[in-house]
Amino acid sequence: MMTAPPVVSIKNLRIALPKGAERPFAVDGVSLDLRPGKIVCVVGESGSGKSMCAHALMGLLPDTVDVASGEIQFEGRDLLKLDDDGWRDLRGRRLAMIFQEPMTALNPLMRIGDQMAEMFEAHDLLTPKQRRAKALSLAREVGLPDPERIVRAYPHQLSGGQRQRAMIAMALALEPAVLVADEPTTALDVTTQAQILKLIRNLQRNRNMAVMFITHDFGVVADIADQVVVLRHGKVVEEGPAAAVFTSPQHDYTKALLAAVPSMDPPTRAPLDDQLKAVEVIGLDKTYVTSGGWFRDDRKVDAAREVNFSILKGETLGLVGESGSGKSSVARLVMRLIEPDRGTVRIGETDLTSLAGKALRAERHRIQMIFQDPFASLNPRRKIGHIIADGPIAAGVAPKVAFDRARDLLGMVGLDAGALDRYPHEFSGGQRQRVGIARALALEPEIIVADEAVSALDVSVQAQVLRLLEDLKARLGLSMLFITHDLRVAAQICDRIAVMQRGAIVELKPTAQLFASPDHSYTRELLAAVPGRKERAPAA
Amino acid sequence: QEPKTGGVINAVIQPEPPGLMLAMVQNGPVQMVSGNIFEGLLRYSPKLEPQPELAESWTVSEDAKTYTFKLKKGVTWHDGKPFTSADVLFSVEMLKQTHARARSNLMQVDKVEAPDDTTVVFTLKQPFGPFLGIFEVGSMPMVPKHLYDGTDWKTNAYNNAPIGTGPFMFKEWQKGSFIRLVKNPNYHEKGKPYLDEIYWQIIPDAAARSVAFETGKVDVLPGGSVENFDVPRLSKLKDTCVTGAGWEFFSPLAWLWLNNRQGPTANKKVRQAIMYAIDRDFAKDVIWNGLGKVATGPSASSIKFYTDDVPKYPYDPAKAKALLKEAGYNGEKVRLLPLAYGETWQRWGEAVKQNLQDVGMNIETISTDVAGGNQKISDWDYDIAFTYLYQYGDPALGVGRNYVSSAIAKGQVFNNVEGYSNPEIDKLFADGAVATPDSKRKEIYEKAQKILVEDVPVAWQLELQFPTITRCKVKDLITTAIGVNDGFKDAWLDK
Amino acid sequence: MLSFIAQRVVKGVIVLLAIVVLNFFLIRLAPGDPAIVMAGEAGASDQVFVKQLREKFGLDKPLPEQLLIYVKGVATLDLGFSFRQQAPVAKLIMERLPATLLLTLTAFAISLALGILFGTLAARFAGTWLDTSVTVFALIFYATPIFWVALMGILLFSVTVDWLPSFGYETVGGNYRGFAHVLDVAAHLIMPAMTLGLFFMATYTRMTRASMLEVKRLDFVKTARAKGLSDGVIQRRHVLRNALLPVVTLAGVHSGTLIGGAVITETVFAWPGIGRLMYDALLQRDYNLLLGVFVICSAMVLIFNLITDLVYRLVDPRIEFAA
Amino acid sequence: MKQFWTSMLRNPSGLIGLIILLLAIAVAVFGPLLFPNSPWRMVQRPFLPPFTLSTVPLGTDALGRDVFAGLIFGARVSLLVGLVSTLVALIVGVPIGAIAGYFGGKVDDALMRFTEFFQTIPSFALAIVLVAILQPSIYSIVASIAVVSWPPVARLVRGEVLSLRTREYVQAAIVTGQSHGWIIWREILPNALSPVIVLASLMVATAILLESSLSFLGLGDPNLISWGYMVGAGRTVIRQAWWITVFPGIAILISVLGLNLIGEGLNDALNPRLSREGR
Ligand SMILES: Nc1ncnc2c1ncn2[C@@H]1O[C@H](COP(=O)(O)OP(=O)(O)OP(=O)(O)O)[C@@H](O)[C@H]1O
Ligand SMILES: Nc1ncnc2c1ncn2[C@@H]1O[C@H](COP(=O)(O)OP(=O)(O)OP(=O)(O)O)[C@@H](O)[C@H]1O
Ligand SMILES: [Mg+2]
Ligand SMILES: [Mg+2]
Repeated sequence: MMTAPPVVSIKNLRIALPKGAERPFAVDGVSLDLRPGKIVCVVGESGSGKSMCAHALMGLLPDTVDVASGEIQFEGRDLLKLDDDGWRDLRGRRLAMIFQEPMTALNPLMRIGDQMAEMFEAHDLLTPKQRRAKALSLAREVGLPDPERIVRAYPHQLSGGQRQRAMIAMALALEPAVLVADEPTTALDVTTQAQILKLIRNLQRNRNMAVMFITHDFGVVADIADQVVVLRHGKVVEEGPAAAVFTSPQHDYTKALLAAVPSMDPPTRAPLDDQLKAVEVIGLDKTYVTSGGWFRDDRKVDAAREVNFSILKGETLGLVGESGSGKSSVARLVMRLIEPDRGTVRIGETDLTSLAGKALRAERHRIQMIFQDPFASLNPRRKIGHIIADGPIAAGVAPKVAFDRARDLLGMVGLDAGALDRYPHEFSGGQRQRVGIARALALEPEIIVADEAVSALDVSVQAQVLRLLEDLKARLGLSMLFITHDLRVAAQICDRIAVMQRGAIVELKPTAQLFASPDHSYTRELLAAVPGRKERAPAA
Repeated sequence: QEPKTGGVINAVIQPEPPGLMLAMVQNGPVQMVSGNIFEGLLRYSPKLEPQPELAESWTVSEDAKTYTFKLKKGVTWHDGKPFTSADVLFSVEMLKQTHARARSNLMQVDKVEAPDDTTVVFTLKQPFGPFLGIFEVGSMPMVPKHLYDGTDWKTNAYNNAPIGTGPFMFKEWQKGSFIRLVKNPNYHEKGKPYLDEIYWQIIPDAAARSVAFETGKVDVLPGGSVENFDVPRLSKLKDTCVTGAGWEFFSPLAWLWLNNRQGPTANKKVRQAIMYAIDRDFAKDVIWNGLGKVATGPSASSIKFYTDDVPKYPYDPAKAKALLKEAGYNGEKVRLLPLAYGETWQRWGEAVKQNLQDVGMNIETISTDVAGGNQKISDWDYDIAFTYLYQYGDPALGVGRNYVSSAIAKGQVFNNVEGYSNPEIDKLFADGAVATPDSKRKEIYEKAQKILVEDVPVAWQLELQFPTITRCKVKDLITTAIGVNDGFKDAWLDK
Repeated sequence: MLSFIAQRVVKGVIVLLAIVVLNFFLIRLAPGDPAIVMAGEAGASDQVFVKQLREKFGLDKPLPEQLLIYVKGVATLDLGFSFRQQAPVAKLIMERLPATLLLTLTAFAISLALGILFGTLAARFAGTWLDTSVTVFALIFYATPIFWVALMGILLFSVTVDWLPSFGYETVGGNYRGFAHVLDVAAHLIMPAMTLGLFFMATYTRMTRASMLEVKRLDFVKTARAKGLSDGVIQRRHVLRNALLPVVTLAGVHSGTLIGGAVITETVFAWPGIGRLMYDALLQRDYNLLLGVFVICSAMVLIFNLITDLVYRLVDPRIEFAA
Repeated sequence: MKQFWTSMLRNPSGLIGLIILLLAIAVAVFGPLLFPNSPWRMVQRPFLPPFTLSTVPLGTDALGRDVFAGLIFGARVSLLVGLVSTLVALIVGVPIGAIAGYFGGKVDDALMRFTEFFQTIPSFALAIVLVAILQPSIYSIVASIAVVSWPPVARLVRGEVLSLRTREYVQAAIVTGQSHGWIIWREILPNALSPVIVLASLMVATAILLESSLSFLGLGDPNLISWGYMVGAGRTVIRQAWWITVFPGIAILISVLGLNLIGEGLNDALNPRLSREGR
């Protein structure tokens, strides 16, 4: 196939950050071309400048940053020299964009159809009636169910996937030459993500659009990219056709990134059958009831239905399932952060569900938790030392002893002792997650519950933390309930995996067995939706 | 000058009257408005001489115990029914139950009879010197028997649209806004009244009231409707006339109740010290803008049998200090209760407090609203409290009640609140009320005044004057001893 | 929607009942006795007379019995009888209510309209001199006591230039009819409504400004810009509408303060509303009237709140009337 | 903390507000030392215009009292009422809000009904009645201002706590076995503080205004001079003696303005997210 001339050609783009930012340029000398009918994937860690490139191309850079140099050629002119009217004319009509968060990218007070029709209105096209008709046909084209109803609905009445479809419909309304998609699937479930990726791919092919697709997920890259551009600290470190980048990455950074992507092949694990049960969960039920007030029906969500499982000493049980399936709820039930409607949680011989108040507090140290968000899980106003030592002190350990132990723990998770007197904001995400692990270990628990403990981290950091967890678990003989929506991660760390759907565990098997021969259709669906499965990243 | 007929007057009324049925409520504003609607048997000249109103003439028997009134003929109520002696008898009965002052005034009356439609005879239990002084409209308004007899007075519909015999008839009351009265075309004095309408404007804020006058929105500011500080400025406006007349019957006298029962003020020396400590000329000149007079004793100078031949208490802080020392006062807390009647009174309270502090008294001001203050006074729960009272022309009506021991009773804000008790004074006032002739009364009352001023049961301050401010085109507004309260029947507009 | 209103009404009634009980005891705790106040005004008083009055008012009965009688009355929409004013409380209040409603609603409209206008301007030009001056302008009215602004207004507009009447609701004796009457009332309304409105304007200005800046950062505004919409449309349709939601909520909460603020405004401008009626009633210990005013004011607040909630729900589709 | 001060000081409105507040506090604390005489003392002839005599630079009032001395002593009362009533309102409102937000459910429901109840009664009217009932004194004024101003605090704190309660670090504190009191006190409140501080600065301003309004209606403490009292006392003579009301009026205006500017500054410094993007 002949390479067509580029529609957009970014040359030597350099975007300056305001004074005091972590580095002087958000984007530093980036050049890349977008060609009709091709998808260029821009990948890189968080903060590497991916979004800045995209926003520069749309003329939507925040006021606080400036383009220092470079040009963006589009249809024979330099976009960076456009005035406001020039931009307004191009945006939407020739250049369109899809954002990461389908929840917030739509105006909550406007009907979907009206927001679609605005696309035409902005460029003075068609009559209001025609616009509405067009909105309807667009809704149909992106595969929204029951389009007549959907165009009259408000954003909150749609699911995340539906909203993202609506966004895509909007972006495509005026048949733009270029589509910019900034992590359009990151907020979605694997299954939904797979559908949206397919939709974008199809539409782009039919219309011969040039697409700039931003993601940090190599699986996604593997699925859809024609061209790959790898960014690091605002600079392009590697660029080339997708196949080439995957099979023979040139730059060390790219190699490291690829290496950090967990494989879908579970490693072989020694069986643990002869161990005692560390945790036993029997018949847990939990229904959330949102009170509707006196004259209204209550809203009910079954977050856990007849959940049964047990974890052996030294075992890691994975809990997977799509968003909203009840994983976190089960974790909280096990932790007694919320009260079950029915059922028992037993730790060793102790029935945790029968305890309350002081007695419960006294037993809590036996089961500890690692949280998802490294930012939200540490109190911003307490020093690391306190964050780690508070638990033991509350349990009656002398402060001095507790702080000494905190220092040891920091060493154990790979942080130096100076961290004790610092505040959380002085640490990176990966480091904070280590602090969170140290806090959980401080109470010398028997079991650790990790709820999406690595989901918020970049792949490279994620790999380190996973290694750390494995290592600690082995050294301290812990059991672990590991919750994730990422099957690749689950494959690497879990002895057994439980699959949840709508509050119920539909399948529970040793990891290798689950991947090799899934029984339940939902499990199969999940496995199929994991991005980058076909191409299979060459990794460890 | 010949009166001219026609025209509308806008006057200020403050505060808004709670009702207009004079027989049921009698505070200042009610009297002011209803004095146009209702009438009494008599009026009083500025010299406090009785003059005919509903009664054409009257005679007093030899033994001074029988008073016979001849009623005016052809007087009708606003609804056209004739006014007769039956109405008078009914009014007396009703007022005894609804009108506290009338009730005590009528205590002396043995029986009232009506030999015919136009004659009423009052028979007293014993002679009562000031008896002819209780018949003005505020003290004894005439009530229409045919509308009130046999009804529940307090819920009678006519309370809200009163019917009287007066020169003006009630027309409209927009609560919070204005009260409108219109000319009574069938008024019993031919040719009167001259005015077509009166609007009583309700303006709650003192500053707003003076602005209303200044901008020509109202023509009459009855006494007390603007703060004293504003009087000099308003009087200087062009086309503005000011008069202090029309208060002779009331002769308001201001003093400080001193609690004679307990605390430092129970000591006569302390009470005298208080008299010396207070700069009353300052109060008159600065706080009352030079209006009024420094009081010399329990009686205002316009009241019958007044004398200034009494001990004097000039402003003398040194003497006050000495007296306090003698009395053994050493800094006990003394509670001062000012009167919550507006800025002037508040300033006055502050000045008195400062005066007393200057001689070494430890004063704490207790602030309350009118209701709270009245409660404290009536519970005798105060040390020093401001008040001012009307004197009603005769020591037997307005003076004695404040000092005789028979008038000590908890639960009231007037009469002998201070708890002063002196058998000699009790006897003097008892004798004075029934003595005849006037020369004898004079002797008795002068003696009483001397004793009282020596004892200082209360600290007399000022004879107050409440100037009435009008546009000069308003003529003959004030012709009697109760001034604006006697209705606008003589008033006319010089256009 | 109907069931939503019904639910709110029931809740409101309970709150009102609680208010009645609380205020009943609160007011009775106050020193001062209406019988003595009235007796005092009669120019003399003796105990027999005061006792008569107390009996007449029902003040001689034990407190719980008085409360019971009152609550029973309120339940049948009978707010009792004001002995001082010789009229049913409900009637007295109804005479004054329209004036207060006119005043507060106008003030409310003024404050909201100006506040949103200025807030929008300030947000649009945030960081510039215009933003600063608008904010300071609004703040000055907020920082100046209401009575002070009122006095200055009277001095300036009534005394110095004589453009506007300084007191009252209409020209007494003016006998205006039809449109002339409306104009007359409007002329009287301007100053009180402005005084009250300007005070509350500052809050809305700041709220609108902050909210606009907050909304501007949201993703959907970026979406709107990516569509190529003009700035004006984005501001109006996307930013302002969303930014107004918290302002609406605030406005509902504010209604209580607004009605309270009317006490002073009504006093200074002789506006015949219930704020003043309340103050007079308090001074005279006219218990029934005072309680009645409290109940009505609280009911007004509840109604204001309900209306803002309804408006909120109409504007914001995310909140539904029924599940 | 240091960061907070630098951002506060770099913020023009916060800086101006801070300067005003410090000045006012300095006047309130040290002013009376320079004026040993009581501000109630009648020192000169009444209605002396300002700038005529150097001993009474701002003139005298209706009784010949020094307006300047009144202003100085008034600062003490006005600020005291503002600060103390805000403090009391915080002491009442913060625990109620924190408990309601933290425990949720029935506790929350009951406490919020209670709060709503206080918000339903028109606040100024309630304040008037309370002062009248308790008899005007500095205590009753502080108490009634506090009574009408705590509900917004409770609501704000509840809202903050409600959202903080679900933060992961709070859950972490729960699972490490810490007590409720400790969690509220150590983990939640410090993080809920910044909006409360902003609100508090505005409440001080509102309280000063409320006090002045009460004084205006004659419901001030009769033994203490305050700015509101001065304005109220001078308003009837505003036509012939403007200075009696104008100076205390300006004092109120400036302090309330200053406190509002501080609020604005605090808001910017404590919630930098909002102010950063001034577009
Ligand atoms: N509005 C802004 N003002 C100042 N700096 C910003 C702004 N937005 C982003 N930055 C900085 O610019 C750099 C690049 O950010 P950008 O959003 O392009 O990263 P990204 O690669 O999209 O990251 P992510 O995967 O987290 O979305 C980062 O260092 C970031 O801190
Ligand atoms: N406190 C709550 N009140 C009411 N409903 C809730 C509450 N918490 C969770 N839910 C609902 O319960 C269901 C299960 O939620 P849960 O957080 O356990 O899912 P999850 O599997 O952890 O999802 P995710 O992958 O998005 O974290 C969801 O539908 C959610 O909306
Ligand atoms: Mg990004
Ligand atoms: Mg979850």
